Amino acid sequence: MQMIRDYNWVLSVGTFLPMLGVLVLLVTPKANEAAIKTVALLTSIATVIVGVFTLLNFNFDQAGSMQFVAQTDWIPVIKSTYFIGLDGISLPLYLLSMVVTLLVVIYSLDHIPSPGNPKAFFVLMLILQTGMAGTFIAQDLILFFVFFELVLLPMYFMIGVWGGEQRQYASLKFFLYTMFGSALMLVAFLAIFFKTGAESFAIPYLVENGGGIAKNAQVWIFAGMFIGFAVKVPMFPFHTWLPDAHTQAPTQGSVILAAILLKLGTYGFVRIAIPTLPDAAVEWAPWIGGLAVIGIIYGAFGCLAQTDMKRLIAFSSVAHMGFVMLGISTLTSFGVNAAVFGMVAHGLITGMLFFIAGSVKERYHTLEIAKLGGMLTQVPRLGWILGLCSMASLGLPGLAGFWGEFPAILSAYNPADGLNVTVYRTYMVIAALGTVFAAAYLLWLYQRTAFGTPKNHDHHDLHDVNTYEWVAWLPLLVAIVAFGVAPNLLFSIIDPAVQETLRAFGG
Amino acid sequence: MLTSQFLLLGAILFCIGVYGVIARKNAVLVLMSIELILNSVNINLLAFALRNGSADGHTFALYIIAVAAAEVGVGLALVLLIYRNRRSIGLDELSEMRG
Amino acid sequence: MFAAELLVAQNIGFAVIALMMIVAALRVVTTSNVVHAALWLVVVLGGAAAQYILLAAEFVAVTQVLVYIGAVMVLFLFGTMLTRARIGAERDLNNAYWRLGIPVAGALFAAMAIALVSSFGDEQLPAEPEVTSVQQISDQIFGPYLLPFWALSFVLLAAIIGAIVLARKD
Amino acid sequence: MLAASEVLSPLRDGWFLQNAWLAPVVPTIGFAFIILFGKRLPKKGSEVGVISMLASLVLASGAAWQWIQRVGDAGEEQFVSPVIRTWTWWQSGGMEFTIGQHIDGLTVVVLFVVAFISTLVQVYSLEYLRGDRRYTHFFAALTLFSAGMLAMVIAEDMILFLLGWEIMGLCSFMLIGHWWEDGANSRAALKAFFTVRTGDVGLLVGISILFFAANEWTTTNLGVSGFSIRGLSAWALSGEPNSTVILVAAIALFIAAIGKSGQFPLHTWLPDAMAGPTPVSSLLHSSTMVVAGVFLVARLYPVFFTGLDILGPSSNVIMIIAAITIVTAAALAFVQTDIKRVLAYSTVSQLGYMMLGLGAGAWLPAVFHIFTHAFFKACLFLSAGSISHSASHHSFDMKKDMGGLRKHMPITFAAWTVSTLALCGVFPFSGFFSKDEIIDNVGGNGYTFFMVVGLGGAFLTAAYMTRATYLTFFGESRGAAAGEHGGDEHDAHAHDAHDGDNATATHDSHDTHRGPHESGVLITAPIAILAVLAIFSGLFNATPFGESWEYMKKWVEPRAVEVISESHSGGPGEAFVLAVPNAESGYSDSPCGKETPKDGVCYAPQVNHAKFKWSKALLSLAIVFAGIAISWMLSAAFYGRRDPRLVGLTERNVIARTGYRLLANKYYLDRLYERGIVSAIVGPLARSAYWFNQQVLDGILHAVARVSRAAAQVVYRDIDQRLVDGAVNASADVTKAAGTTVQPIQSGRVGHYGALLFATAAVAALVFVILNT
Repeated sequence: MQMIRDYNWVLSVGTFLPMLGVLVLLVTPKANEAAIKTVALLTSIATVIVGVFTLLNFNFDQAGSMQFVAQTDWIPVIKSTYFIGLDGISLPLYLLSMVVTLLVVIYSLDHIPSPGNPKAFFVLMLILQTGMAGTFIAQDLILFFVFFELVLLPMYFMIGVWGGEQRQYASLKFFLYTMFGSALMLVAFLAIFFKTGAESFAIPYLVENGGGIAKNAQVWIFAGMFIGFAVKVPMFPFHTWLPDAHTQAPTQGSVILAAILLKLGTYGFVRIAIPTLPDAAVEWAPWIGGLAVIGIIYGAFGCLAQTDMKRLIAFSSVAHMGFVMLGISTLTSFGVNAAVFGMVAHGLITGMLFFIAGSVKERYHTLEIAKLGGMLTQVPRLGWILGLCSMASLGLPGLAGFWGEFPAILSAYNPADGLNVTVYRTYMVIAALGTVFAAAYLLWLYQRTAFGTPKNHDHHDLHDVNTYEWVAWLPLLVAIVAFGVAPNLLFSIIDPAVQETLRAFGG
Repeated sequence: MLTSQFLLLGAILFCIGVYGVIARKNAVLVLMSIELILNSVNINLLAFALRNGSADGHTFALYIIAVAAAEVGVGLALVLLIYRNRRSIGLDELSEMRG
Repeated sequence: MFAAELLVAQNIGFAVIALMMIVAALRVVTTSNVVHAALWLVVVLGGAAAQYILLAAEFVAVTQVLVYIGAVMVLFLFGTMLTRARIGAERDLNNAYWRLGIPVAGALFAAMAIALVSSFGDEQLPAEPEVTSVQQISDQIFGPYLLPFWALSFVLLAAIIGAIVLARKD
Repeated sequence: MLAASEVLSPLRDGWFLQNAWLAPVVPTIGFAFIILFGKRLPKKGSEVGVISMLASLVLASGAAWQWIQRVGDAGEEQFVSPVIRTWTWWQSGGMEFTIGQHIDGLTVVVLFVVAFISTLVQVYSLEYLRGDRRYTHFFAALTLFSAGMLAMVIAEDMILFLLGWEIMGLCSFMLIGHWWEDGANSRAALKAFFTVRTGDVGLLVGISILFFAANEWTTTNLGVSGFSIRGLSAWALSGEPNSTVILVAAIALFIAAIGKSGQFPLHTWLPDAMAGPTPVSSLLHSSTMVVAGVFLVARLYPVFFTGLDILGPSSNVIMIIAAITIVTAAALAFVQTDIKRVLAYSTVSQLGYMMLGLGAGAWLPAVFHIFTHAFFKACLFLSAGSISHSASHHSFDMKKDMGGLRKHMPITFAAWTVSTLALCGVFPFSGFFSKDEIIDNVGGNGYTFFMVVGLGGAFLTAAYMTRATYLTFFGESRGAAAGEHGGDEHDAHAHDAHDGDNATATHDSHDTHRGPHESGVLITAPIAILAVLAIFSGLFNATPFGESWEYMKKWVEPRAVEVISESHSGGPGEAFVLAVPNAESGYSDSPCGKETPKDGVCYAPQVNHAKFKWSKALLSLAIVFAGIAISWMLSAAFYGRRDPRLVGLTERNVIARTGYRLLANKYYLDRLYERGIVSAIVGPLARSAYWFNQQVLDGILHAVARVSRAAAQVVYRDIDQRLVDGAVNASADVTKAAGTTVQPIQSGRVGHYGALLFATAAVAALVFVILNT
């Protein structure tokens, strides 16, 4: 795959700009909240501007090849280089991370969760931004790992400090789960490094030479990566950290978690695990598919059992990421396209749902579905937005969710060569049933929260969606509709890159 | 003398230390186990230093001793603080995490 | 000839000390009395120092004795005194799930043992090890490893301050 | 014999045909407009809805007109190529997939019907829902629904089809649950959406199968993707497809059709859907949306034709399901006291007729029945709404609140009678021409048994409609119809009362003071128009009057001829010529029946039309009249004179009692679903819970929802929280992991996680030691 190296400073700038903001924040006095908020806002806006610049200079005819590539020595001792680049798969996620951070910052301007301390909050958020953006552009395993882990700590503190009642439990669980995964992932990285002759950690190099590794070795290495990424995704049965983390995290944390962090895992599969270890991927694919399908049904059941709105949304993530993983497990460009689209769509939709959950909590002081109700009469706009997002989330055609869901099901009908067709067709039918359950639990949620008569008569001070929320939400809502109506906006970028990635499987 | 004999000794000490970290409840004892681990590492370093005939190993051994000292200092200070707050240094009582 | 005997002596010495260390270490992690554990730890550390001498690292050995047995152990004992009113045996020093440690440690040891044996086998250490002089070490420290040295100094500084801050009564 | 040049001669297609795709777009914009600014507009957004519907009605009519011209150009034998325009929509794996319009006879008919009825219903709603608390949202949803239906109708590819299909489901959900304060309504809405969605699994699966089966063939031969309806039709008739694959695909799609068109056994949601406002019932649940399933079969007819071996010697699944539906639904209509439910069941059974026609190879009569049925059934529903609006104080209960209304509301009565006669299939009303044609052709294609079923259905239809008519308009006035107050207390549809009450209190009150009276012009005008069409729309394909009257056959039915090459007039990138393997110029007339076309491709299978005979027609007319007469006498005796021999028969006579019980419980179908599924999953618990559940409203949704929720509880509580989570914790707790999962969670011990990390490290180390040695 040939690389385009012009404008190769732009990615570094875009990634590390938030760090500059962090430095500025560190010197701003803690008392001066206005200044802090301004700095954070300006930083994220600047980041997004750089992102837009990247988008404008992105060569869409060459979406399949790495662009803005920069490569310099970093840690010569272990032959790890600072090697970054962007292609059609990374671009949407890279931009999504920037935009979501901006929107979250805007939302936080008047929603600082207790116990306050906006300075630390924004600092963590910006660090998080750097980590996320970096993960999506890293083309060197060590670099990838560094960014991947960099994301961990801020989120840990965000949950642990600004979280709900059981925050310590949730944050520690999240942290240790992910550490556990990362440990194996790192081992796997080292293994593949040595197995390919200890030449380089550069992903393109490993893609070239990874196929040469003996099959059983590949399978073991893939196992390491699989656990590392699967925990992050999260795939059944590594998902139990997710509901706790989501439920306990502050709204902003949940949004970033759902919109970006979960994508790190799936992105890892698409970018690293599958292209570098094709044989192992073929071995593992049926199992991944199976777990994905279990996740779909299982997540749906989890949702149906919930009494807490936020926890329900968290479980729905398990189901949706199941669709993404099902698409990936087919190892066909159809499926992986669907998966990448699904990542973006899920990021928009579920992020939006968590925003709504946060605002509901702020207004009703509870997320118990039983205690909610009649939102449409009390806060009609919020209610309608919730309706739109539920519809998008259950995969209504014409909204973004559909394009991640339907092609994934479609692709499961005939997976790549070497995969058992019967198994995958079974998966397809089960996944299709999963859409019914999705409809069930989302409409059920909607019916009980939005319809009916208000159950709470104590607060009459309920205000509908306010300006900050509008500003923070409109982009997401617009994107949900836009990508739903004109999916090619994304597919045309993703598709070439995906085909490039899957060359080992003949597209 | 064999290289491996020292390395194995290191390994044994290391594993005993690990066992201690896992099994012990009392914070001070956990710290001691960590000391065991550190020492096992030192033995390895010095064995390699002798094997390769270089002084790097010694240097690192010294560094490790110093770090260990610092670690024990801070660790015990923490233990004291916790004890003061909770009248107990059982690590499980420290756990906030009731599933 | 003489070297051979020396080697024999060394081997015997190693075996004895190693055995002693292992027993002591086991006691450290099994004894039901914190103070005893500390004292057993002294044995282990001393043994380690002896091993260092066998490994021709006098300076490190001396430092080990000074720092560990001199300072660290005292710290430990103080810690014990300050946190535990009564000295003596007590139960539930172990977690409910202490058994889990055994398989884990065992597996870990198995892995390392296999790796070590397979990679080093019966490779001999140099029979006539020349003792590393303090000067060599200092050249190392203040030469290539100066940066870590600084870092370390900061760590110590931070540790001291931290310890003071944490341990203050108010 | 036409020469290739003539085949290639471009057919006329004016602006309307080219831009028929605007028909769904305009209402979509209207919908957005209503949602955004509706509340601020003088008429609360209703005007936007009506205007946008009028616009698409104009577009549809124009398209219809120009299509007729196009057919006129094509002469007798030439295949009238559909007007197709496509734009790239999405791409994957290097393949590009298009969105676009596919305008042919079928499209034009349904397009016109949908636009027409939507417009009338919106006008009707102006009055019917005046002052409703969600007036604006109602019109928004109604407009969006029309947009979805129109989009589905003009769809060029299955994805757009699916899009329209799902949007309709959504709007149906919103509209059934329009008065969602009442829990029953939102439950009915959920039930409807959920049942249909269950069927949609079939649609998803079917589309997937067809795509992968056909894509290669279509791309090489026609240059279109495997989603394209045109491509699929040609592929299905090309002799290419593997019979099993296409069979499975056809059945999967048919399941979707069953769900949407309320065919047995998924029909249970449709009667409950009557919880929605009457205009909704008349638009979605009688004339348009529920037809979508039938439309799906008609649209992809070649697929079903080949897949299910239609016209083959044996009966196929479509016919069987349809036959069961006709009879069971018609029988159910007898025991209803709610006028809208009577109509709902009659809709189900009429949809059964359409399916029967399609299944038996009577494509044109079925489509024609869609056409006529839309008019008279919409008319019937609107009349029922008019009654409840102005006479029966918002009640739909025929026994309690109606009777003797013919004096009070002449227009409604006239319209109702006309449409009833049309529905019963009395000559010369429209129903006769379509329904009788279906029965006739079913027989003509050799399926005698199903013809008999059809006739039986006709008898039942006549009977239950007569009963409903008698109860409503004849006999003495009862309840609210007699001017009594407070029809609400015993009102099956309290929400209709809602709307009236907090709607126009004044209007409402003078209602009850003046007793029953005729409705306002905004209500009666649409009814009248529809009634007129109910009489005359049959003339569009009046087989009895000879060939010259068979307009539909000429305009709508795709000609089963082999197309060697066609030039496509039309928009961007439309002009294509098919490259068929051994296409030599010249025109061969191989019947596009079962065997592979020799030279070209076929877009439509060869179906044959039964010759009309007055003898057969008279037979069925006699049956219908018998039904009317018997039912009339029984009704008069039973409801009018309270004849002692009949009253209480169901208590005295065992057969009558059991039969009545069976019907009153809808054949215990819902309970069967629940019990079956429940016992499958949570067994005795749910069985005991639902043992005495005899109210008919409980449906499959509740079953599945409750069951899977119960299952979910178990899964979540025991497996997720204890087993999986527990496994993590118990791995840190070997002694207890063996123990029961009833243990409280032990998580959070630092040691656990330390152990985890070290253990992982150990395992990993071992693995790589093993790898490296």
